[in-house]
Amino acid sequence: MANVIAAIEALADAVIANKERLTELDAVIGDADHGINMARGFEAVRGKLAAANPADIGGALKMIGMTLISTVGGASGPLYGTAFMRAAAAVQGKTTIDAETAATMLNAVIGGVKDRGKAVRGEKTMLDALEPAYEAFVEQLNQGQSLLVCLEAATAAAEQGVEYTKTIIATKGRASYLGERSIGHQDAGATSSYLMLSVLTDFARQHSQEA
Amino acid sequence: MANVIAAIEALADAVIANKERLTELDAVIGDADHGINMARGFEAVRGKLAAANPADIGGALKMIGMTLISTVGGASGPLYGTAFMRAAAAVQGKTTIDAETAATMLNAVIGGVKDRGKAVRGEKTMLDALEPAYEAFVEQLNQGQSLLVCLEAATAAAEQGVEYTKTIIATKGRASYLGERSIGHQDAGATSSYLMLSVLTDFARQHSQEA
Amino acid sequence: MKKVINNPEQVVEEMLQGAVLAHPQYVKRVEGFNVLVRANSPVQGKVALVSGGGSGHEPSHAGYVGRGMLDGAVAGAVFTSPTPDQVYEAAKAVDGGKGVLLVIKNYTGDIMNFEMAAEMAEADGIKVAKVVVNDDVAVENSTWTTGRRGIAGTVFVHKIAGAKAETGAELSEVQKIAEKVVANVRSMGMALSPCIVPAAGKSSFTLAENEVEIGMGIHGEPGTHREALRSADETAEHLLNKILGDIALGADDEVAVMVNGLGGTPLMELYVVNRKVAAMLAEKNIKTAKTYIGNYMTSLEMAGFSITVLKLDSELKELLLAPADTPAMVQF
Amino acid sequence: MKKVINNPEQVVEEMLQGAVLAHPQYVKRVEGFNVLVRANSPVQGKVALVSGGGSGHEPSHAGYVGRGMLDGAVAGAVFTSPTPDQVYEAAKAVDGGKGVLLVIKNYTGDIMNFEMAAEMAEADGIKVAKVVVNDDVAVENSTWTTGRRGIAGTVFVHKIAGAKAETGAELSEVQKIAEKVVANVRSMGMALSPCIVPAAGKSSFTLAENEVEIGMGIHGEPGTHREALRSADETAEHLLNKILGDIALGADDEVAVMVNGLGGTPLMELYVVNRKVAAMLAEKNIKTAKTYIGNYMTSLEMAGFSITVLKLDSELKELLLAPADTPAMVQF
Ligand SMILES: Nc1ncnc2c1ncn2[C@@H]1O[C@H](COP(=O)(O)OP(=O)(O)O)[C@@H](O)[C@H]1O
Ligand SMILES: Nc1ncnc2c1ncn2[C@@H]1O[C@H](COP(=O)(O)OP(=O)(O)O)[C@@H](O)[C@H]1O
Ligand SMILES: [Mg+2]
Ligand SMILES: [Mg+2]
Ligand SMILES: [Mg+2]
Ligand SMILES: [Mg+2]
Repeated sequence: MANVIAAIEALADAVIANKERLTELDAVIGDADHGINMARGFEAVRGKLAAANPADIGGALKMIGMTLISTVGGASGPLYGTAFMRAAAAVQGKTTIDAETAATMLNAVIGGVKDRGKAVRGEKTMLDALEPAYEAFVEQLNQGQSLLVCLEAATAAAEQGVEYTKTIIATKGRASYLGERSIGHQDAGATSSYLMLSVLTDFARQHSQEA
Repeated sequence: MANVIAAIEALADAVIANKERLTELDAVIGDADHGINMARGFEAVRGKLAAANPADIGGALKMIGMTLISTVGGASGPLYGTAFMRAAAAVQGKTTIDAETAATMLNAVIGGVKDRGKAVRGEKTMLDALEPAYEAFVEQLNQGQSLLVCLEAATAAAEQGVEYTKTIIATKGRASYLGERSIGHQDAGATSSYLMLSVLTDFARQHSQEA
Repeated sequence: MKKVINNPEQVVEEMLQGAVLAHPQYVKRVEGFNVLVRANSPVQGKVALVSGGGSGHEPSHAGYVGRGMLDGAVAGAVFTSPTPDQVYEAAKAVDGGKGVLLVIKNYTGDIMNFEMAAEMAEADGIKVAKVVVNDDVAVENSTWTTGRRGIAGTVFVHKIAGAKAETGAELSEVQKIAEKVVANVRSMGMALSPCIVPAAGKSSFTLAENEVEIGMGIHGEPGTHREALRSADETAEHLLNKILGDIALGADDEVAVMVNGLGGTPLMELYVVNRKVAAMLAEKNIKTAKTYIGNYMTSLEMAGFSITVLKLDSELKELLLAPADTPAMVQF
Repeated sequence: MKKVINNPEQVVEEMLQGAVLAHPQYVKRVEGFNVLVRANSPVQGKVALVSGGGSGHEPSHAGYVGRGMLDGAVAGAVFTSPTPDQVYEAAKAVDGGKGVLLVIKNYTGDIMNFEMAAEMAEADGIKVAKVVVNDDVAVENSTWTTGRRGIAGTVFVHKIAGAKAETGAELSEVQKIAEKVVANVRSMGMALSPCIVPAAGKSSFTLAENEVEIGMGIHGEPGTHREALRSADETAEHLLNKILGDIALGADDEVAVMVNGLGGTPLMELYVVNRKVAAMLAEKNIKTAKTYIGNYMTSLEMAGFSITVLKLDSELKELLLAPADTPAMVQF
């Protein structure tokens, strides 16, 4: 579980470090708070981490989900909160994650975001990072690749997904009010999704090197 | 009377042309409206001039005084309004002005400003232009000088009075709230007084050349 | 960033403390939460109204807590929907047994957070109903968007549904009248200048010296387009025409009007706008039962305004004109 | 200059038209003059109150015309005292036979113009009394100045003298209570940003990004000094200490408080200020009977605020809490 705590810390650090960048992306076609919201949430997560002492990964992710729900607000709070809650349910009782479990988790995350936000891919939301990531992950998984390779493929796909959001009109979330004026700008939520995936991938890489 | 009308027009033109400058002076140590106030007043004067058709100089000055009182507002409205009313009373029935009459008028103007504003010389107001002007005028008059020479001396003294206002603390009017911070800045009302005197002097000069 | 604050992180907390200290006759704090409720909450035997949203729209929403309007207001972070637990606490604190109406502005975040709160409250046995306000005609209501945004028209929902609740009506009736207001209220705004979210420390967009944003949202979200600043009359006409193009109003119809300042606009300018609005309505023989001019739904220090028109029938009119006693709206 | 106006020369006229169109239940225009009076003026058998001053301080002064406050308000050009004929017309229009109290803020121009108006009205046989408000402690009251300026404390004079007049009191009694308010009210303000007089088209001063003006007047007149922006608490403490240093207030004394926005300051910030003001008063065991937070006496779009403290006795308190029904202040 020390690794899990370390991974969460890396996640929190990265989100907080990107507070300004995420906010600036949201400023262009939203309301300039995505980074502030996410940073507030992950500050709270970091604050609870020491005392929480979760028994398994499910417990840790549930703590994150509940903390995000009660501290982030906005659209991203319920979305990421629900996402982590669903991920938690998918790994209940586990203390390590293999590639297969990770795929299940990512699938659960996407299910949570869709249930909560009623969006589909192509609407310029975090789903445009998450869904391609999942597909790339599963493709590698089906070829019998390691968790790290699967994650690397997922992250690369998420990054492309972020790029893709620049080319489309937003039809969900606050950017949708802009109509065509949203074209040319990348989605803040897709960016934070990609960011979290890439942090976890980096973490897995370091960890596999150590091992 | 055609000359009187022309003189009033020159006065109005000059005040209106100096709207910005007078306002800027008032901005530094007052509330940035002296030029706007005076211009509004003299626009109204100009508007009434055609229809007014005054029989004598007294009538013309009374029209100016009443118009300023009812259109300028602020401190300068009642002060200049009263000043012109008093000047009007001093020249009732006359259609030309000699040096002696002009001295009486200027004295009446000062009396009006003092009665209305309760200020004395040295408080950084229009009186710091008007009183030296009157003294210089009378000095020339006593030496038997022409109206033009008297006016020229008065205007020069008023200009020095304006300079002098830069060196003193305001103890009347809005600039008095500033205390020592008012030092170094010239008084807007003294400046408009000097301006009007200098316009009348210029007018007298042109007129005497023509004659 | 030039603001009279102590700490950007503490500004909502300190504002709430300052509000309770200013208005103890009207509001009290739900301990531990960013929730203000009526000083005498819960009011027994009355449907309770809870509204809320991001902070920065003051006097919305706590300014409307009091007799004849809201029972509780939930304050999120600046321009950020409050979290479900906060809304849930508000619902618990105000429920007097007849249920709670949640007044939600149509933003993805607000809807999700309030819906989660509703589920939590319902799990406790509290009857919950919701109304979603979407009065902003700047945003086209098509299948391609999340629908119109809720802006200043929300204040009319508070006023009218609040008055209805005061009559002892049932939750379904209060919800129904709230939905009637939503069906009959339209707004549109514009901004002359941006505002600065304290935690961000800089403005979220910039406008050139002569440029304005038409159809501006109340969170600094961009509007329909930018254009050169026009006269007050032309701007008012543009906004009002968009509104009138969206709601059928004929001769002898009666309306309520709100000319709402966004926070940094002098009241003088709102009156100049109202002059044109009133003239246009009079020209169409539309009667104005009541006009509200002032800062009702703001965006921090943003300069700009919105126009809201509410089409009245006798029921809406009576409830609009009914007494209210709250920090930001008193009528009698 | 970025303003929602049509023409700088017409802005006062159009504002007055917009106000009458917005509030016909409260005010009507004295034809041909920049004067708004109660819709039912003159009220017979009641002392009438007339206030006024330059425009740009909205809702002062027309916003306080209505039952329990003013009978008439005179609007000068922006930041410029109205002329005597305007004030005179107001006095004539509101006199109900018991005389007229002129509420004057202590500025050379206001005093001279209102005095000339008083002479004109008296010549018509109207009984006239005057009260001069000078609540601004930023300005030292010495023989070397024209005395303190009148700022937001003027609203308390309107409220309390207005309530007294409503009781049927005589002119001398209404004047006396107004003077009692003046003797017991103190204010001080500060500005974060300048404002732009429409006819001038540019701001009358500039402040550096981090600079504020302490003791700012309400016409953009400079204050006591400039300093770097401090925290809300420090700024509020500085202003309140100046106020408390000027009026004897002890434990168990009771006050009314106004935290007044200058026009461009978000309500959020005024509440943050009030938190500190309330804490300081509570620490001294001074009770606060009522707190007013909002834009009561503004300077166009200027950002900043003022604090006003009114020391109450039972008479002042009763009149302060008495009903009022005006566009900008409703109490019941
Ligand atoms: N319905 C939705 N489904 C999925 N993601 C969404 C939805 N609506 C918004 N988002 C995501 O949320 C992000 C905005 O989050 P945030 O700025 O924190 O909330 P808000 O829009 O309430 O200010 C968007 O960039 C987008 O990726
Ligand atoms: N008591 C006074 N006596 C004489 N002149 C005065 C007095 N008070 C003010 N003034 C003059 O009036 C000028 C200001 O006029 P103006 O700006 O139009 O009025 P306000 O001060 O009301 O804005 C000052 O510059 C000063 O010369
Ligand atoms: Mg956002
Ligand atoms: Mg001036
Ligand atoms: Mg937001
Ligand atoms: Mg002035």
